[in-house]
Amino acid sequence: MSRNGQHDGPGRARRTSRYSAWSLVKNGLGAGSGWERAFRHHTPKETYDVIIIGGGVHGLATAHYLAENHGITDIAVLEKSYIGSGGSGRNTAILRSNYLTPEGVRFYDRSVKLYEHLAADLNFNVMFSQRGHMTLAHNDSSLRTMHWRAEVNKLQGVDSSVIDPAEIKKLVPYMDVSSSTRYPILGALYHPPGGIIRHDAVVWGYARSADAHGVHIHQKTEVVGIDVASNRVTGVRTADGRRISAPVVVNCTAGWSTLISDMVGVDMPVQTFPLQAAVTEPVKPFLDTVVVSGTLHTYVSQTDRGELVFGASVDPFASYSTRGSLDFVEGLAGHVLELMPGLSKMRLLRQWAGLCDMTPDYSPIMGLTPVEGFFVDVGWGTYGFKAGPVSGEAMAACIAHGKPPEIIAAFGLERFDEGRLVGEKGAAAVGH
Amino acid sequence: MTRPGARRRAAADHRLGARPGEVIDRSRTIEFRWNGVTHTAHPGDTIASALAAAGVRMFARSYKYHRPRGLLTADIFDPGAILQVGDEPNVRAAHRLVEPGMDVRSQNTWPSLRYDVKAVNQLAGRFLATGFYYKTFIKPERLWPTYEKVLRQFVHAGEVPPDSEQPYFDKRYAHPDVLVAGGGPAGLAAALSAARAGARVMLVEQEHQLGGHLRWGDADDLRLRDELVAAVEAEAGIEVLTDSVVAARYDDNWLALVQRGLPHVAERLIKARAGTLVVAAGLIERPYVFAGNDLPGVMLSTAVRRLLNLYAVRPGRRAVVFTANPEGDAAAADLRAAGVDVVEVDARHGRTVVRATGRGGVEAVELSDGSRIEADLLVTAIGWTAPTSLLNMSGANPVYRPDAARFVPDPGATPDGVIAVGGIAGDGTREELVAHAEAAGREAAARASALAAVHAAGRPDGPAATPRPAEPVPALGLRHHPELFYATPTGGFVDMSEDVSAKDILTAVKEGYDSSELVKRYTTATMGPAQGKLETVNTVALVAHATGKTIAETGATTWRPMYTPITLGALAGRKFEPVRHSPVQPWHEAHKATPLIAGQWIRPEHYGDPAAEVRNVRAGVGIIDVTPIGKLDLQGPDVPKLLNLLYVNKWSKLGIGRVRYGVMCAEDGVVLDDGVTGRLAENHYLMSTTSSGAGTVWEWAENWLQTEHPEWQIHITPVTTAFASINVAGPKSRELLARLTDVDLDNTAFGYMNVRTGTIAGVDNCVLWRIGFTGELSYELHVPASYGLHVWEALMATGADLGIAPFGVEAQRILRLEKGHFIVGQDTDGLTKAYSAGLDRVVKLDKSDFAGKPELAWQAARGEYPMLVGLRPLDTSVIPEEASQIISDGGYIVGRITSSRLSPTLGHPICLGQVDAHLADPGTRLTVRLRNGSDTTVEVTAEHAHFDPEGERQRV
Amino acid sequence: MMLLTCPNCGARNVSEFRYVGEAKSRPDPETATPEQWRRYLYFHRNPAGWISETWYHGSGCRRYFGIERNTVDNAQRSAAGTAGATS
Amino acid sequence: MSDIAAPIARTALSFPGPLRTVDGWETTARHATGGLRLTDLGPLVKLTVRGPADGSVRTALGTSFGRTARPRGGPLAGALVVGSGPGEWLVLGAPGTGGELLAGVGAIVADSGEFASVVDVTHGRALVRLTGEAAPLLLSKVCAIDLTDRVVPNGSAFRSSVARVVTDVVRDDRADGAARTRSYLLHCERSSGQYLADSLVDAGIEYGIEVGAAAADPI
Repeated sequence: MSRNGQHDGPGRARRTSRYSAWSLVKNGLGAGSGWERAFRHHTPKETYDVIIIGGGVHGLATAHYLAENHGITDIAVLEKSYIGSGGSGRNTAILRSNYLTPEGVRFYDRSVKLYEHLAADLNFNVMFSQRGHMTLAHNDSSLRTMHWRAEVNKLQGVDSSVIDPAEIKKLVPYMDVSSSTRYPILGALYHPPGGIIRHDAVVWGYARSADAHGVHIHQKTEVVGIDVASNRVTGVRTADGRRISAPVVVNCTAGWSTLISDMVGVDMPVQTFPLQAAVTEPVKPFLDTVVVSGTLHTYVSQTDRGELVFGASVDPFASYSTRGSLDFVEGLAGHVLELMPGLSKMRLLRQWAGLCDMTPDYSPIMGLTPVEGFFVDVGWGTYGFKAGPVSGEAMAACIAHGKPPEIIAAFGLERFDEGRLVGEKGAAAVGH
Repeated sequence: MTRPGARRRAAADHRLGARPGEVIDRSRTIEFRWNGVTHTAHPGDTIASALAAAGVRMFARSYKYHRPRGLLTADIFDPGAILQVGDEPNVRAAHRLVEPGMDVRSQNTWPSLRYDVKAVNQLAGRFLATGFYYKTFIKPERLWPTYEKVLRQFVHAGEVPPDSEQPYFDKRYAHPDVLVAGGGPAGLAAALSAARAGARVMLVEQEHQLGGHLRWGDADDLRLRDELVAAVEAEAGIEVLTDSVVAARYDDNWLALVQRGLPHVAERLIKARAGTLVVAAGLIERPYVFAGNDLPGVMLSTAVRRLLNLYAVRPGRRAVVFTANPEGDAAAADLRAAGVDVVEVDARHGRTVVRATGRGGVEAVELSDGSRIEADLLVTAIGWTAPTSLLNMSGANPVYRPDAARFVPDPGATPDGVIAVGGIAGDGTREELVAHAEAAGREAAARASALAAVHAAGRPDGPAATPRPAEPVPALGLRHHPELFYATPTGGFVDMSEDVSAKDILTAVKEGYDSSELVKRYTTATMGPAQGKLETVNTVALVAHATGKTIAETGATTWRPMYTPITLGALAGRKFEPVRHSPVQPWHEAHKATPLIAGQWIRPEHYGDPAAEVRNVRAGVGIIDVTPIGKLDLQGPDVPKLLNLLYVNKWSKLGIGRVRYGVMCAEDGVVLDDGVTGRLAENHYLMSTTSSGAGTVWEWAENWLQTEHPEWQIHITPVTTAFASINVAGPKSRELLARLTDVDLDNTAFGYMNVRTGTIAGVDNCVLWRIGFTGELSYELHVPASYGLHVWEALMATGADLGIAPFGVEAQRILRLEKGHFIVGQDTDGLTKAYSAGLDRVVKLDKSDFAGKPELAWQAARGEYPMLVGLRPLDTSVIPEEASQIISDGGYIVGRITSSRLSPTLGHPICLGQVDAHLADPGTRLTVRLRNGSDTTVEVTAEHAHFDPEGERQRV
Repeated sequence: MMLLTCPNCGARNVSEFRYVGEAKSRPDPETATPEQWRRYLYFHRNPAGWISETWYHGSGCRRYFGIERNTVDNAQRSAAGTAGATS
Repeated sequence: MSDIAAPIARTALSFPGPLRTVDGWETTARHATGGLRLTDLGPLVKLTVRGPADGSVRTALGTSFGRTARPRGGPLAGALVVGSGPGEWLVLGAPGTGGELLAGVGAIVADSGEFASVVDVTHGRALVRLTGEAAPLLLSKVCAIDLTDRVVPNGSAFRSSVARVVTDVVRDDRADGAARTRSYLLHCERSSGQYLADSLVDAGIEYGIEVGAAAADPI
């Protein structure tokens, strides 16, 4: 892989103005906006060193870390809509690392660590609010799973413990922790470093940084074909009739990962399911913690704008439709009121759906494929956003060195043929 | 805080004399409180109309800058009139009717609406511009949590008190042939013609009266309204719902309606499956963007006409009416008729308003020609937005028509089940709109009828149906309208709810956020309570301006559910959470059993002392209610084939009267379920499953039968609750049972792992299996369920002298752990294959086929799999908690404790655990990391069973 | 909520059904290689378009049946592919 | 064997108030007089029959999936036969007729020459009758099926979700002289019966629902 930050023309790296309170004041006093474009438009070149398909947090982070860590900057990120239009802009922005398996915990912990310093690293406030994350247990077996996760987490150095209903009540005064409910709360896995973040800001922050390194971000550019010669990728074709060549093509899509992989003939153990979310009108802050209930298929947090953001598990059947369902919001409202009965007069403002590529073992597929030069960073189920930074970092290393780094070694595509599945499925059904 | 009722407000001085279309009942006066002051209203008044009648102009402070805000639209979408009513936040005060005693307060103002401290944000406004938070508070990192806390204080909303009341919400289904969303002239006409064509019609109107804009129109409008409403009310086939909203449309015309204003319940969610949806949502008037456009006193023409003609409220004394259409002209005429001085500024003649000025409200208006007019009211009538939400939800995105200056539905993209009528579809005279709606109503009825025929044909014995193709509804024309979106691209607010200015939009585009979607996300424009109904088109116009594209090229963002926000209570409705009880449950409750919730089942966990219950089973006799155990009645000559396929072990030679234990694996070799199956007669078997696996195993078996082996002659009937199941366990169980049954219980006549049928306590047709999950001599009785309580009570009474005691699920867990029996899902997990569960002797790889066989064959060949082992802590004072991890010297995880208890029988702790293959040999010592962080040592035992490993006690 | 047309009961709310998955044929367990078997276990066509799949009418006739569905807009046709779409 | 009390059978449902015992069954003694009544029919004999959907078993039972029949003569005289599924029937008979009915159906199965079977689920299912003009309104709160005559006419049956419990619903209107009253049988797995009945009562409060049998209510 050649280092290539030295291009002439539009691909060239540039200095961006820094964001700070002082620059804000300076721009506020000036006439009109003095801000530079955070990301620019370019005419696609005929050839790049690396083509990344998918302008979400995974694709943009991969571009950023290729440039930042490996000096590879001759990169095109191809996005069929606008940046962050897929899963990155549709998820509920919950971050955590309290997974079940050691490989999962290690991986997501690295992601949380990267997120903790992301605002400073990108000079873009991504508003990571480490307000704590709790996963409720409503029966013995889920309480046992919470203990299991807590013990694995502790051994990996991740702050995680099981707390009792009195402690839950202290953290979430609106919660009904009485024993008379249909699904009494027996305890919760509490994970203080978990929290929420401004998901769009993460996308924009990576895009701005990648752009500053000279990466070309092409929005409204859909890939319709990938060329392969002698089992090696040579480039892509786009909906507007272009052929762009590159020795490396990375599939960083969610929802469409099967379709992209089909273009090179690589089969995927993936099924695409819609995942729905919803948001209420704002009310004054009363919920300082992310609350998840696997049994009730519900998670809820309150944004800094005062809205409650809700999510659930994926829809019950595979589909590429993102129209959403009434079933989902009915169930959600019922379950939220089961947990916090005082909220019945709050109003649901909007619901939406994204697409999730589910794998058989609830773990991603990352690394090389049987086709040379074709890399995948897919199969992200309902946990892709959490893994954005670490995935970008690991995929960049994988591309730069031609082999997967240790931190993603367990997530290779070959594990399915070899029957070496990752054990995350043992955890609760809702992966948030 | 003022004491409630301490101050009173003088009678309304802005109320006009009687108006022909007014909706208030002047014969009665009711009282309510506004920010602690008592006000009056007439029944029919909204909160906003009553306050406006009292001269209130300022209702709220804005989100970011805390600017004063007043009425803009005077309907449910009004961003300026969102208030707290009692414990209910964010009430739409221009929609909600006043009720006696209401406590209405402004939101997010301190110390008061008039003197709001955070209004200083206005001074800092130029620094709080769009995206400011992305650019600040970055360093030092440690201060961000503090900044965040401050930011959260600025949340612009009402509050939910922790002790909010929890009213009762209702839900129902409905199946109208035609559902009409919108009760204006087009909706009324469409409903009428559909009903007259034989359709069952549901007509839904968001406001409190039918009639739409006719209500505030001229005498002809009112006459037409009266005619249409009278006809609708006389039509039996139409169900009218007012103060109700079609909040969303989902696949196959599944519609979410919220019905409000009901007598017995707070709100009702109606889930309607409509044959045809007729969208008659009308048009929403679009605000104009100019400097000062958010001052109290700046209103839309429709707002002014609502206030004047529905509520008899004069909205000002001296008005400037900026008009580009006949509706604006009509507003000017209405104002004049109400005694208001009016200056008209006619956009059709090139004049525009560029600025409104004033402190706390409009005082003067500046025009494009530089002139300045003093006024306390500025009315704008510059164009319309088609609220196409329900069409967007149907997959039809609207298209922009510059000649009409609005987005209109794309009939080509609209599914057959959806038809748009009225203003949303196009323009025309009253008569043209009504005629179009009538044609649409007839076609809606015809399409619904054709769909019903298709559905009927799909039902058992349904009549054949010939599909009828949908016939097109003739299109409405579009009236020319000048394109007016903003005075200058830099002045005024685009989104009043979110405090997003036109300048913010331009800045966002300049910074690279140059599509409608990115602008929306970066500035939050259109993300507020009205979800873009007032804001989207103006935002798109500014993005188009800034990017040099047309509005059509720029395109609008997608409108998603909900049309208007609906309460969580309505969505939740009444709870349907099925629970299941055994017939013995009344006895358990009477005897103070601690309930255990196990999926849908409520079971006794224990009756006070589980350890004592264990000891009683080992020493005497105990009974446990195991009714939830799954039971399947299997009949037919091919049952052994099915058993051979489902279970990993062999079933061909099971004799009549015999019972066998079996384990099922999924196709990936992972343990799925276990249980025993007994052969009752030649072609009759009874299978048991785990209680949580009952449904899964039934469907799994049916799947094999229906999809892989339809030729097999087998009938499966679930009979889990046809029987009450009672396990009688302990050395004295035979003695007890002998007193109650005619079955010969002698060990030679009825040995271990046999099944018999007979009478128990006078109840015929009972099934008895002699099996032993507890490790003791035991009989599992399956009693016809209606007699379950009778047999249980008979056992308790008859066994009193034997020291009989009931035992619960916890004692059973301990008893089985002492015997080393694993529990599927606890001692196994989502990756545990049969050999890992120690089932080497059960799995028969020499069978030609069974579910999961290939994976198990490869597992056996490869070896090196985790193993379930018995574990005994060396320090008998330590009971390792379940889920404790087993670690290697280097701190790596090499296993975990899956089950752990103090054995009341043995007096020391016992465990089961999964460990890596090389650590599974008996005698291996392992380190367990306890929850408190300390370590303890356990030793792998020779067998899973800690007690009576030879199993002698159950065979006596 | 989408309607799903059960060949026995007619059009019903999709919530009455359990989604089983893409129609697949089971390899012969006697001769399948590990790779073939695991492709059967784990891999899916997952197309954006028409797919043959299996559903179970758990709240109705309790029958498994095949149907063709377009995963983009959830339109359906009977497994024979001849009848008209119902969505 | 020692002496014990005569067996008492109990249905899946219990309601507060006095009990009475009839034919060995203990049920509520509540008497309903109102226009909307929920009656526990737990003691009825309930048999499920399986066989080919269109063979001689079907002919002998006299109805098929989605419809009901009331044989006037033969071994099933007086029973209600419900086509509860494709190749699946539910036979309901008066309390205490279990032996004869089982024998009658058994003979049909045995004589059919087809692979068919019968299972007595009298004790394994809950059965209630909901009678009154408001019955369809009540059911519209708990069941998503359109209950109008054109979809569910008298004498038809379907299985669907009722208050999230899988339930056989049979439209079986009561005739009282010339007057007909809407009536539905609801049949579900026994352990969910109490929950289902409670859900129906809750949904029926606004229509004045009463629990119990009116004097005129036969099975």
